[in-house]
Order: sequence, then structure tokens, then C-alpha cells
Amino acid sequence: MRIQCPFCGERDLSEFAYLGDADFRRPDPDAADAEARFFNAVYVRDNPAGPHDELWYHASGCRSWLRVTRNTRTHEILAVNFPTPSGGS
Amino acid sequence: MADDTLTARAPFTDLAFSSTPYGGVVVADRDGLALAAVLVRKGCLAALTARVRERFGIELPRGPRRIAAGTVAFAGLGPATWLASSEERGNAFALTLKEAVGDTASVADQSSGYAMLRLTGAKLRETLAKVLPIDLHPRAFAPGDVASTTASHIGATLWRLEDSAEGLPVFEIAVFRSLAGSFWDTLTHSAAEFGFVTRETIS
Amino acid sequence: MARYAGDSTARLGFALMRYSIFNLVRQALSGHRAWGPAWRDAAPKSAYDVVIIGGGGHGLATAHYLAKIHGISNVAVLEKGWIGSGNAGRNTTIIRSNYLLAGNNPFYEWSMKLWEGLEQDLNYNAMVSQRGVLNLYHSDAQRDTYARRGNAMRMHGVDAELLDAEAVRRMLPFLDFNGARFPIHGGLLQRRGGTARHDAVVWGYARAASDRGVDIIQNCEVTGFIREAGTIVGVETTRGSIRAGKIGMAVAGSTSRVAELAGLKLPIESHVLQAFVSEAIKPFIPGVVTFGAGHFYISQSDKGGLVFGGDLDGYNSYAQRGNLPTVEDVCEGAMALMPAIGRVRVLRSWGGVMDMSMDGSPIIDRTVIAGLYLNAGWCYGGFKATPASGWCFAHLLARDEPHAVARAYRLDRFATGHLLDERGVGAQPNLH
Amino acid sequence: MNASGPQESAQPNRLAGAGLIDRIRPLSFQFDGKRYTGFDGDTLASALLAAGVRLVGRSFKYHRPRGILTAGSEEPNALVELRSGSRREANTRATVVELFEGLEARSQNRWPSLALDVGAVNSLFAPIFVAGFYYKTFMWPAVLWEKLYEPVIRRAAGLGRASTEADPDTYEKAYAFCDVLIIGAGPAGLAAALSTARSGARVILCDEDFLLGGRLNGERYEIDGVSGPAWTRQVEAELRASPETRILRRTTVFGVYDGGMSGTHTFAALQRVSDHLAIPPAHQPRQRLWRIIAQRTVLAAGALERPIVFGGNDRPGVMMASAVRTYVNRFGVIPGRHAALFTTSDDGWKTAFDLAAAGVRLAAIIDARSVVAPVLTEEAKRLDTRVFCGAQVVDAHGSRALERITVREDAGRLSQLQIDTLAVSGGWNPNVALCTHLGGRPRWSDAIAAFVPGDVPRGMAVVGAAAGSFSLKDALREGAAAGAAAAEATGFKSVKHREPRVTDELTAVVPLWCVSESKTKAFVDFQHDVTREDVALAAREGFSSVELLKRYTTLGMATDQGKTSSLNGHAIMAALTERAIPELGTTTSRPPYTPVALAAFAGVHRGKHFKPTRLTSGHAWAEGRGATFMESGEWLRAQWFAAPGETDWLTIITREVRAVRSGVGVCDVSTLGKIDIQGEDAAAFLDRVYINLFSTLPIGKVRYGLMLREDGLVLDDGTSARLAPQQYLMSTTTANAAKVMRHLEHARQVLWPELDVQIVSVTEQWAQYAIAGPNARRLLERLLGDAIDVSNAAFPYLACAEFSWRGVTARLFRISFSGELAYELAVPARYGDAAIRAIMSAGEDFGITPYGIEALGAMRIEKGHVTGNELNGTTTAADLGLGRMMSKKKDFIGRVLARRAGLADANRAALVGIKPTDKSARLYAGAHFLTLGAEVSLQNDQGYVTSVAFSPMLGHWIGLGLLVRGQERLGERIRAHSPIRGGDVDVEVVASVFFDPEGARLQS
Ligand SMILES: Cc1cc2nc3c(=O)[nH]c(=O)nc-3n(C[C@H](O)[C@H](O)[C@H](O)COP(=O)(O)OP(=O)(O)OC[C@H]3O[C@@H](n4cnc5c(N)ncnc54)[C@H](O)[C@@H]3O)c2cc1C
Ligand SMILES: NC(=O)c1ccc[n+]([C@@H]2O[C@H](COP(=O)([O-])OP(=O)(O)OC[C@H]3O[C@@H](n4cnc5c(N)ncnc54)[C@H](O)[C@@H]3O)[C@@H](O)[C@H]2O)c1
Ligand SMILES: Cc1cc2nc3c(=O)[nH]c(=O)nc-3n(C[C@H](O)[C@H](O)[C@H](O)COP(=O)(O)O)c2cc1C
Ligand SMILES: [Zn+2]
Repeated sequence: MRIQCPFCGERDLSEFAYLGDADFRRPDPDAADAEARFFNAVYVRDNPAGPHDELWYHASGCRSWLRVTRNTRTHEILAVNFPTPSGGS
Repeated sequence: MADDTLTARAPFTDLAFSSTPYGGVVVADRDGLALAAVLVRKGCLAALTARVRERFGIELPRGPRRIAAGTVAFAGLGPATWLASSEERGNAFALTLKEAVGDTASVADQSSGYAMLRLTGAKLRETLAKVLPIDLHPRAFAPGDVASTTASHIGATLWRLEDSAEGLPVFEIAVFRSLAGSFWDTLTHSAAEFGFVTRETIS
Repeated sequence: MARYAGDSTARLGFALMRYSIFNLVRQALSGHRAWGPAWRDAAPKSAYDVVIIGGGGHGLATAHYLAKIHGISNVAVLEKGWIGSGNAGRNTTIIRSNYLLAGNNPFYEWSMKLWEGLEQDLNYNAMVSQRGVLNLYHSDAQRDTYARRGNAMRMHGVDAELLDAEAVRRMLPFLDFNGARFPIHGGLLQRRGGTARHDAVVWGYARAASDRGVDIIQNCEVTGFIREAGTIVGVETTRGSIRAGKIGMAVAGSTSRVAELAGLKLPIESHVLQAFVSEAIKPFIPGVVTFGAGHFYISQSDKGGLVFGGDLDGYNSYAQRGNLPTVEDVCEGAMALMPAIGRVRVLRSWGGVMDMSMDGSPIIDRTVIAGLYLNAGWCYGGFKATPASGWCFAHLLARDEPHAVARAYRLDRFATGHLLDERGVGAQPNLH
Repeated sequence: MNASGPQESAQPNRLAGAGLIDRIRPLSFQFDGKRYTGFDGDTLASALLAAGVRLVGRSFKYHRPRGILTAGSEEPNALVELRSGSRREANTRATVVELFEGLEARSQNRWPSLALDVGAVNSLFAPIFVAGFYYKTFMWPAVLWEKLYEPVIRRAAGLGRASTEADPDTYEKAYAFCDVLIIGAGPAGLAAALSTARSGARVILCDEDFLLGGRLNGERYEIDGVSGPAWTRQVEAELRASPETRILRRTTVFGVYDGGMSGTHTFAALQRVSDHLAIPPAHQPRQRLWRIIAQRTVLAAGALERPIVFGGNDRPGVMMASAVRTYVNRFGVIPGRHAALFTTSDDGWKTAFDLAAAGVRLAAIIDARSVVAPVLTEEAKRLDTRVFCGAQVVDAHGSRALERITVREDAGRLSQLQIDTLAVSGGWNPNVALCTHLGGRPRWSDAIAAFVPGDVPRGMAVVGAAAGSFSLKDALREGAAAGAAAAEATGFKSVKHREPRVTDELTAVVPLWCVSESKTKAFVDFQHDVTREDVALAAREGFSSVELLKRYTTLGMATDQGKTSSLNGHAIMAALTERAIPELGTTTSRPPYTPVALAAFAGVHRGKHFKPTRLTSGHAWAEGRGATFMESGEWLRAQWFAAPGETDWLTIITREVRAVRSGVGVCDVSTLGKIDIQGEDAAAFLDRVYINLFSTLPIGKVRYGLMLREDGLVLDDGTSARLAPQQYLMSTTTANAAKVMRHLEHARQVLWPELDVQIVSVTEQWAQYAIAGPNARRLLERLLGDAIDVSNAAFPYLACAEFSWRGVTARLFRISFSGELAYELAVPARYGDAAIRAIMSAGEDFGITPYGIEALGAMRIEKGHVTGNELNGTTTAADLGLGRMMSKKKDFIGRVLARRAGLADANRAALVGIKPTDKSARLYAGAHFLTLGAEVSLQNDQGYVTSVAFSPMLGHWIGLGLLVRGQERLGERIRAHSPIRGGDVDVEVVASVFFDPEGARLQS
């Protein structure tokens, strides 16, 4: 697998570390049901068979966290972006 | 105490320099270079760029590129990070930089953080193909291009300089200082079949 | 040559011929023409008391024990492909009960006990081979961790020994004891651990279950659930709808996909694990060995192939195949540990999709949906669990209460924080 | 060809003049201890055949005598043990071993000798040893399984023997990038290479053979008026002159792996750099593993001829028809003197013609087809060879080699032919393996009765025989077109060139999978001895899907992975179950395409080079002091410094601890992670990642901090110093440095991108030394002089400062892990060596003692400080007695989930100290706690001992542990139960701080 880092260019899988579901957001810690919300965010993550938005860290490259859309059935990479619009900086 | 100053110790120690005129791979230690990480502050990219231009005459690169002017160079390591270097030895560079960039960037001295080699030779690319997962073909990696990657399990940052007078490729590679010995082993092993020579300098 | 028997035997209702050396010799005299199907390849009926989704080891074992222990034999096992086509058919066959936590150890030890009597129970030789599992350690801290684990095992009556480097050298003189980057200091040994022939386990359970009346239905993929008043009362399949009193899911790497059909989201990610087999060589490695300073473990199959593996590839996947960095990583571990096998050739590599749970331990529990029961989260270690998993899942399905040794495998433990995290890596499945 | 027959007696079957071997370079070799000669350019197989050796191995199960079936890497039978000693190599295919001077090979799986193999009695039990027989027996009595049955089965299994010594050769890995990768250098691949190379694209051409040319080397084709090999040499010369083209001979592309969005794929290839030599030359690896990243691929891997299943089809002397041609044409070797051909394809006839041309007496051509192209029969007539159309070979006979065949003629009459060689052609299977590694499935073609490429990986074109196009003309045309298209697709202009002139050839085939009337054993999978009857048994027992068939009978699971067997087996199964072959589908082919030595995947990463080694800048100094080092992740750290004459580690550590606690010591702590954190929001950022507050930390001060994972469990601990209003320096544990860095980057880039914070690792920039002990300050005063005032007033506990010292920027932190008056002095790493020497010389008068991490460990346990043993990913802040540090004034990572019932439970284990009630008793980490009198069971488990040390200060063993409700149990006597090591010890639960609990020393 080769991931097109927006900064470094296409690089081998071995340079990256994986985190998983890119839609992890910290819920409001002060909400009444904060515990349940955090539980969902931390433990119940997307795990589709097909396109999946996920976070990868370019650990041996530019150290950017990347939001990668990848088909989990075929390992085809469909898109790679910085996780926020501001673009890693 | 009599002699007060601390003497630096090079990361690649006890190199046996060779006067052999030709080796497939030729390396020189670049120890002593002043290095600093420059990390732009939120929303300050334009300001930082202006300051670097003004102070060093360098157009801060936006991608994995290295631009040098005089004794100073800036290499893009990440979207918001550069490795600045200066041929002037000593620890003044980080301070100079800090003062130059002001509050547009954070600066951290890294002069001791890396061990760096300059490499050239007719068989350099063949050697590096055993070490780096990067396409170093002249069409794919031009002078000034920078890459951070792994060199046989060792984190490494490299860039290509202008070819030598003989038309041979010239690269510089930096690894974390603690890994100098392991990197040296990898490099010498990979270059052994081509003839490996160490020099004091490569210009 | 005899004609293919197909489904007809099911209709005829036949008794399986017992497997024994006498019958084998007798059949040999007549060209083995009288052996019938090892199990009935049944066609689906319209309704069953219990439907098990997934014809892997766990699903089939569940059916077997439902019939044998609980007398519930109006059971169907639905398998989307051929039985054993999932992880049961692609694992590295290690069985052991060297677990640390009180929530895990008694379960795996129960499984080990069942392994020890499996052949007689199933009348099928699954080649359970207790040649020992040795986990090597390379530092004092690692030794202490193993000591803690070994002590826990002994406290539950499980055999465990802590070997020093000399003892390891006597057992495995061909390991790298001289030039290793991470020298071997010793190992934790469970002599009763070992391997079992993975496919035979599947076929043995299928045959035994079938013999007790269970329908084994291949090429039957569950594509949806039939709901009535909030309860799940059946499944839609590629071979029509099937109603059921209770439905048990034992689909391993497909857990999230099948759960999604029921509208459930689970604390599980699917990850690919690769495995490797070498060309067959004469007996070389006595038991199972795991490398403690890298990601590598190895044993030798009865056929002579070195069977080995390492870490997960580390990203969610349903592709049943992995990538090169992991292959290299595993073989680097192999060479660091046993450079004598350098010239032995890798014959084949493959991948399986793991249902990695968020704490690395399994789930055997009811779900929030009445009628739907869950057996999942086996990660890369569920083969050894096959007998106990079937036993305990059958218990849950039959009695609606957890079996004593599987009580900790609750689905709500992630929410409540009663985690069973043997390795302490937290909610990051690719690190378990 | 000069067909003047056998040449010299040593090589009775060698033709004069013919072939692509170098007759000026004879090579001597040994097989089973006997000497033979061959020529440079031979394979072991061709040289053995030349020498008249036909029996080369024994089969897996029945120990049947086996010879050479093929001339390629698909060989199932001719497996030998090559070389000896530590280079011994099992299961090597004689058909791909290049002959070299002094080569040593032995047959396998036989005892006492190849000709007289006792194991052959297995054949007598063959009626019992059918597919899967072991599943049905050996169950009674149960005890005999482990003791008798299994050991016997295991001993019988396996083919060759592995060496038990470390492989002495080296291996190498390399990367290559190209626009177009061409796999296979037969006519199709060569044509593709020409058209891509001429475009200027970067091309890599791989072939597993040591000669380019593919089938051209084995046939008598002409291209543009020259012989196939001559044409190949012309093409090769042009390719070699093309600067962007790389030719990799002896290189098998064995795996296709995922690529990227741009359409690249990653290919794995094995180059056998030195396997054709006795030992690798200096600085050359034995083999090199290539990882090739290609934009486009042309797969031109040819096709594999398939056998026909009939009785005795495994006898030595029964060979693939194309292999026979290869031996005759390429190697100048005739496999026997009296040959016949059994074919179902036009292509097979070539063998008869080539044999005849080589002067071999041809007993008959037996074609299973009733109707055959007249040109073929006419040619046969011209050669005066008997032709049986619509006939079949039903049985082959002989003891250790083929002697005779039974032929059933069209009319049903059986006749016998005395022959020693039977060439068999059952048609060709396109070599589609590499199209399927990414999950694509091949497609059935009725036209050629074989699977052809179906879905292929994006960017891959399949050409020539691999695509099912069997004529030379098509191979050349498709290759050239695909090469040009690949060049265009990667942005190059392709150059049109003239199509070479070749004569067309006949390619018709009508499949015959299995001859039904055979009397003797008919083999489907040669190596695994899977017979037609085994397939039938599998069908009868319900193992009728191809995958179950494979697993039940082991069909296709041998070293050739079914290249010569799978399709035949599937076809037999299809017939038995009345299904069409495409309905059955086919089994999955997996990497590697041919078996690859394990060491090749590891490359240089073995022994000391398994993982890189990190050394601190004080390493050389420590080495000079005689330090013993130990691994700490990738780092090497001084474990202790033995004084002259000291051998016992406890003595050494006791001395080191006492020296520190009574005078002063120094320890290299450079390996701790150091992270520079700057920015307007640096303080806010730290508040969110630590459980305690850092925004309130004054400048010039250090604070201990604890981090949680979002799941509420402890991630790491360390100190952070505030160097400036917007600059902190965080320290992490050695083990977690990279993990924490990633965690912080995630927080910064993903969780809170709005914060202005910059983080960079400065671990490598700074060498850091802990100087600890009552004399530490005096030492520092002497060492630092005027550079900084280190008096307690000016530089109290937890102070920090950056200052200039002897021309360098130095940092000083007043922190202590040992519990002593202590400082950590940091200097840029290039001065680390000088600094430690300066520290030592300044400390000389104070009797400074260097200490290692064991002494440090003992001191931290005396002080109750936690490390990795306690921060093991399952402990909470509260478990460690640090619950009160959790700030209530702010949110931080892990806060919410740490509240979960299971983590906040009062019954959790908490950190305590323990000491043995009998002071002379030794403690062991990993012991479990039991309440006194409680029965030993996991249910009664009360926690465990995390760390132990002999306390030099207290004079007995002490430990830390996690004990259920531990904080309420101080003073209680409990049992530390360690059956696995050392037995049980009664211990008293005490506070976790054993030494100087008030911390007076720190503050002094
Ligand atoms: C490479 C590898 C190595 C391993 N090594 C070991 C080891 O050494 N020791 C160990 O203990 N464990 C090991 N494991 C783990 C072990 O194999 C699994 O945990 C265990 O097999 C899972 O249980 P199972 O046998 O029921 O799963 P499976 O065999 O995967 O059964 C699930 C079945 O459900 C079917 N299914 C899925 N979806 C549907 C549907 N919609 N409808 C119908 N059927 C469906 C699948 O086709 C599959 O057959 C390994 C796994 C792998 C992949
Ligand atoms: N008349 C017939 O029925 C018939 C049938 C089949 C083939 N043929 C003949 O065979 C030839 C086909 O030409 P072609 O070029 O397609 O095939 P080829 O067989 O000539 O060449 C294929 C080449 O690929 C190499 N190879 C295979 N797998 C490889 C791998 N994984 N890595 C590296 N190398 C690999 C082989 O060593 C071989 O040199 C033609 O000459 C054709 O006439 C004829
Ligand atoms: C324990 C074990 C031993 C195996 N031994 C062999 C073997 O000797 N030869 C072989 O070709 N495959 C062997 N395999 C691999 C299977 O062929 C196959 O790859 C695996 O069951 C996964 O299926 P798949 O590759 O069809 O997806 C073995 C698998 C396992 C689990
Ligand atoms: Zn990057």
C-alpha cells in the first residue's frame, strides 16, 4: 500500500502509523451523558467494508496526521487530505 | 581547571580517511554544521516567509524542498516545519534565527541532534536503493528536493545538492545522532561492493 | 467410481460410519467406496429452534454442544462459503491456556481440557499435539511479566514453567544465542500447549454435529434479519428466509458487517493478520516458540511445513490478504531468532480478517436485540478457544445465562470499564 | 541441428554440438556422492539427464521413485538437497539449479538410499493411506497419539532437512522504481521491452531464468530469419544499450502488493545473485529481494504445460513434452533412447519432431484427439513414426523408471510399447498467478481449456501465452502493443516498429484430464501423491468444493503449489460431481509465486542488525569505564559499572547506591524523551494533555506530570519544565518517547488544530546527566563555577535554568529520581562526551561514582517512584496513588472515561510497598498477593508485585505492588505467592516510600 502524503508525495505503508476511524471527535466533556458519548467515540468506531475515512500518521516522514479514504475491501486509496482545512500547519 | 572549553565529539568517530582517488561511493562527515528546527506559529506563514526572505535572502520553501543562499539553507520537513542550517559553526545560529523570526516561529537548536553525511559517487544511487524507499532517479528527485523517510529502519532526512563537477550526484543525509553507528553500518555494507571511500570533505 | 452423494443422503437419513482403524482397513479392501459424506450438506428448512450464523470452528462447535449437552438439535449452521473458509481455515493452529487475567484464564483452560478429550468426543482425529508453547523473554522486565502470568496460571492449576537461557538452549540449541541484538534470557513454557490440525477441527465438529441432527448449510450467506415487534425472529439468506427461535452470530472477521444488518454497532474493528508456511522439512522445531523482542512465532505442522506469523498488518481490512512490510517484519524476526532456517523457503502466505475487540478479549453475550446472541471479538487467538467458545455459547443460547467461565465476556464491559486487556494497550485494536 | 547422437560415455545422453551450453567449460558435480560432469549453461536436471540419471527423488507419502518432469520452476518431483553444512538447502528444484563447479546434491526422503528406499513399503499400505486417513484413526488408545502415532507421522513427513546452523550467507533488500515493469522475457516480454525501452520510459525487465528468451530457447523457431536464441541476443543487446532499461535475470517476480492512488503497484521479486556460484563472492549477497514500484506492468510470464492423469504417470521417464524439447534444443540432451509422445494438443507434436531431429527413435505419437491437422500427420509420416489418433496411454510401467506403456487405440485395442521416455502434453495453463494476488479471479476459456486472466490489477496488461495467446506471432504482437501502450500511459511517446516475420504455428487443444481405464495409480499431484482415487474419495465424502478438496487431499499444497496439478484435480472433481469447471472455480494463488528463502525477506536485519542500536553521546565514556550495557528499547544503557574484581551484580549495585546516597554519583539519562513545546497556547495545550495543571507553573520551574490515554488509563509520566512564558520542555520515559510524541501530534493536529502550539523532539539534541547525592551541589559548584548559582536559595528543588557554560548552552534541572539532592545537567549532545568527562573530573575529590540503571532502579523503588512496570497500560492515576493530581479545574484527555465504574472502583488494586517479614527473604516480581490463609486460586488473587529490589539502605529486599484496596491495608501481612519462581514469601504491606519519606534529602 502506498499513501499519497499531501506534503511528501506517495510513500510506502511502512512509513505510516494507523489510528483508525477519522471521525473521532472529543465530545463535550461537560455534557450530562459525557461518559456515554466518550464511550461511543473511543470504543464504537466505524468499521465498514468499503470506503472508510481513517487517520494515518506519517511517522517516518513529515509527521503529519492524514485523513485517508480507503476501501477496506480492496485497499484502494481514494483520497488523502490533512485532517483539518488549515492543512497541517 | 586548565582547559575550560568542552570539545565536541563527532557522531561518526574515528573515520579512516582514504586518499584513494576513486570509489563507487564517497562520503564526508558534515559534523559541526549549525542546525535548528523552525516551526511556524499559527497564522504566521506569510510573516515568517517575509522575515526569512529579508534576513537570509531565502524564499521559504512550501514543500519538501531545500533552498540555500550563502551559508544558510532552509529545508522543508513538514507542512509547518523547516530544518535551517548554517555553515557557521557554534551555537549562535539558533539565537540568530530566533531573533530573525521573532514571534512568527518557534526555533529549537538541533545542531547536535543529527549526524549528517555528504555523499557522492558513480554508484551512489545503486547504494542508496538498498537503503531508502525513495525514488532517487534524476527525473524523480531533483537538486533541492528533500525527503524524510526511513533508511533501513532508521529515520533519515536527505536532500540532493547540485551534481559535482564530474557530473556525479551529491546528496546529504541526516539521521538522529544516536543512530550514527547503525546508519554507518548500513551504508558501508550497502556500498561495499562498489568501493567505499571516506574523505574529509566533498565539495 | 461412485456417484457424488450430494444432498440425497440427508433425505435418506443415514448413520455415519464410525471412524476407526478397523473401518479404515475394512474400507481399504473395497477401495473406500462405502464412505459417505463426512457430514450432511443440508438444504435449509424454513425454521429452526436455533440458527447459528457462521460455519467456522466456533459456530460448528456451538451447534455440536447445543445438540450434545443441551439436547437442542433442531439447529442450522449457515455458512456463506464452505465451512472453515474463514479464520478457522487459515490460522496458525496454536492452542494454549497461558492467560494472565482471572476473566480469561479459566475460560482458556476449560478450552484446553476440551481439546484434551476432543478426539474421543468427536470420533475425529483433530491431531491435537501438546508439544509445548514457549514464550521467550529478553529482559528482566519481560521475565517479570511472564512470571506474573505463569503464577496466575499456576494459581488456576494450569501448568507453567519459567525457563532460564540455559534451559531454552537445551530445548532449542539452534536459536541465536550468540550474536543476537536482543539476547534470549529465558522463556515461559506451557508444556500442555501446542497445536491442533485446524481443518480437522472444523470437519470433526461438523461431522459430530451433523450426526446429532444439526443441518450444516453451505453457500448460504445471511443478508438480513427478520424482525417482528423488535425481536429478531429469523434471517434472510441467499438461500431464502429462515426463521429461528434464537440466532447466534459466530462470524469472526465479519462481525461488524453482520451486526450492521441488525443495526448494531460494536466495539470491534476488522484487521488483517497474515500467516506463512514454508516448504515441508523433516522435524525441526519441537513445539511452538514465540519471539519476545519482535513479532514472530513459529511451529511445525504434521506435514513438515514451518507455520509462522507475527503482527497484524495494522489497518482495518476485509481483503483477506496483507502487505509486504509485515512479511518482511515477520521474517526479520525469524532470522533474528533462528538464523538456521534462513535457507528454508516460504511456500505460501495468506491473510485472515480478525474481529479485533477494543481490549483484545472476546465477547460472548446477549445483544440489546431480543433473539440475537453474539460470539465475537476473538482477535488472533480464537482458534484455541474453539471448544470452550462453542461450549459457552451453546450454554448461553440454551439457558440464557452466561457460563461460569465466560462471565467476564460481557458486551457492556467497555462502557463500564471492566476491561480485559491482557497487554494494556487500550482501545487500539491494531496494537493488541 | 547436428543429430549425431550421444557424445561421450560420461554424458551418454548429450548431443554433439546442440544447445545453448558452453562445451569449453565442463563442470564436475556430485549427486548422491557420485561424480558427474556437465557444462556451463546446464541446470542440475539437464546435467543429470545428460549423464543418464533418471531416478532423482522419492515422493512424499508413498516414496515412489520419481524423475524429472519439467524444465522449469514448476517442477514437483526433482527436489534435491543442495550444498552441505550450514549452507544445506532442502527441496531445491534440480530444474532451476544452475550447474557450478563442485556442486553437491543429494536425493531426499529416502533411506538408506535412493534406489533402495525402505519407506517404499508405504506403497503397500497405500490402500489405507488414502486422503485424510489420519483423521479417521490413531484415536485409540488416546495416550498413544502423543507417544507413538504422532511422532511417527511427523518423522515420515517433510522432505529435505534444514541445516541447524545459522545461514552464513548475506542477503540484501533494495527498492526499484520504474514506469513499466515487464515480467517475463520470452518473446512477448522481449517485444514489450523493446517498445517501452525505445520510448525512453524507465523499464525493468525481469526473468526468473538465467537466459532471456523464454520458450525461444527451448524451441526451433525462427524470427526474422534467425533462430530464436539469436534473435533474443539481438534484442538483449539493444536493451542493454538503452540507458533507462534494467534487465534483471535470475529474478522471479513473486508477489503483487497494493500500490497507491497514482496507479502504482508494489511487486516483490527475488534475484538469485550468487546461487549459480559455489559461494557468493566478497561483498555480494546470496540473494537480493527487490521491492519494485511500477506505474504500469506487462505480465508476459508464459504458460505452463500440464500433465495428463493416467496410470503410472509418475514414473521417471514420463516428462512434459515441452520440457523434453527444452532438454533437446537448449541443453543438447536427450532424455532417453526410445520415446513416445502422448498429447492432446498440436503443440505436443513439436516434441516428436524435435526428438526425431535429434536422432531419438520414436515409438509412437499417441494423440487423444481423433482428428488432427493433416500437416502434423504428414510430417509424422515423413519421419516414419506410428501415429495413434483417438488413442490414450492408460498405464505406464517400470520399477524405478519407465520401461513400457499400455496404449488403448481408437478401436479399444490395448497394445504395449517398450519405451524409456514418454513426452506428455495435456495443453497449456496460462501463468495467471500474478494477476490474482490482489484478489482478481481468472476466467475460464473453452478455446484453450484453461483459465485466462480475468480481473487484473489496474495498470497491468497480460500478453502472450500468459494471456492464452499461444502462437509466437501473437506473443510478439501483443507484447509490442502492450509495451507501447504502457509507455504512452506513463507519458512517453512510443515508437512504431516493424512486426517481425515468423511462421505461424498450430495451437489447437482438446482437453483430456484423466484417462479413465488405468489399472495402476494415476497421480494428480505428484509431490503429494494425490491420486485420482483420492479426488474421488473427497467427492464421495463431501469435500467437493475446490477449496475443501485441496485441504482434504492436500492437492496443490506442495512446493509447486499445484502448478502442474490443480486444474487436473478440479477437472476430475467437476466430472465426478457433474459440474462445469468454471462453476467449481479455482483455488486462490498466493505469494510467493515460487518459494523464497526466509532470509531473503529479512535482508541484513538479523543478528546485531536486527534493529538499529541507539547510543548516547556518553557511550564511549561508559564503555571506557567498563560499563555493562543492556537493551532499553533500541537504546543501549549502562546497567552497571563493575569495579575491578567485582563480579556479583548485587555487590556492584549495592556499592553504587551507597556511593550515591552517601556521596555523589552520576548517571546518563540522555535516553529519556525530550520534547520542546512552544507557542502562544503551549500552556493551555499541556493543561489538556496532562491531568494536572501546567499553566500555573512559574517560569524556571519543573513539575511532575501524568498523562492519560483517552480511555482513562495512564499513558506516561515525566516532568515538564517551563523555560519561557511560551516554552516548555517535556520529558517522557525512554520507552514511551515516540508514543507520546505521536499522541501530542495527534492532539495538536487533529483534536485542537486551533491552538498555537509547536512541538519538536529534542531528545537527540541534548545529552543529560543526573548528578545525585549529598555532594551533588558541591560538585556542581566546582563544575559550573560562575555559570550559575546552584545554592539552595537561588536554585531550589524543582528549579530549572538555561545558561551558558564553557562556551555551550547548558540546562540544569533540579529534579531527582533517586530521592537524593540531585540535578540533571544537559548539554548539546556533541558535547556530551566532554561533559561527562568534566563531571567525572570535577567529582574526583568527592569520590564520584558512575551508576547504571540497576542502581537507579533500586533507588527509585526505595523512593516508591513508578516506572513502566507500574505504568503498564492497565493502571489508573488513582491506582498509582496519584488520583489527587487529577485537576478538577479543567478538562484533559482521559478525564471522562476514567470515571467509568470499572476504573473508579474502590476495589481496584492500588500501589503499596511490601517488605518481607523475614528480612532475609528474597522477593520476586510477578508474585501474586494472597490474603494469609486464603486458598490458592485465581479467584482469590489480590494483586501482584510489580517491582522488587534489594535495598542497600535498608539491607533487605523491598518491593512495590498493586494490591486490592492496598491503601487500606498498610500493616497487613499477606502472602506473595510465586510458585513459578522462588516460592512464597510472607510480606508486610507498607507505604510505597521506603527511604526518606519526608523527602528531606531532595530539598537539602
Ligand atoms: C492468520 C491467522 C492466524 C491465527 N492464529 C491463531 C492461533 O495460532 N491460535 C489461535 O487460537 N487463534 C488464531 N487465530 C484466530 C482464530 O483463527 C480465530 O479467532 C477463530 O478461528 C475465529 O472463530 P471461527 O473459527 O468461528 O471463525 P471463522 O472460521 O472465521 O468463522 C466465521 C464464519 O462465518 C462465515 N460468515 C461470515 N459472514 C457470514 C454471513 N453473512 N452469513 C453466513 N456466514 C457468514 C464466514 O464465512 C466464516 O466461515 C488466527 C487467525 C488468523 C487469520
Ligand atoms: N503452440 C502452443 O500451443 C503454445 C502454447 C504455449 C506457448 N507457446 C509458445 O510459448 C511462447 C510464449 O511466449 P511468451 O513470451 O508469452 O512466454 P514464454 O514462456 O516464452 O516466456 C515466459 C518467461 O517468463 C518467465 N517468467 C515466468 N514467470 C515469471 C516470474 N514470476 N518472474 C519472472 N519471470 C517469469 C519465464 O522464465 C519465461 O522466460 C511462444 O513462443 C509460443 O509459441 C506455444
Ligand atoms: C496450519 C496451516 C498449514 C498450511 N500448510 C500449507 C501447506 O503445506 N501448503 C500450502 O500450499 N498451503 C498451506 N496452508 C495455507 C492454505 O493453503 C491457505 O493459504 C490458507 O488456508 C488460507 O486460504 P486461502 O489462501 O485460500 O485464502 C496452510 C495453512 C494453515 C493454516
Ligand atoms: Zn508526509
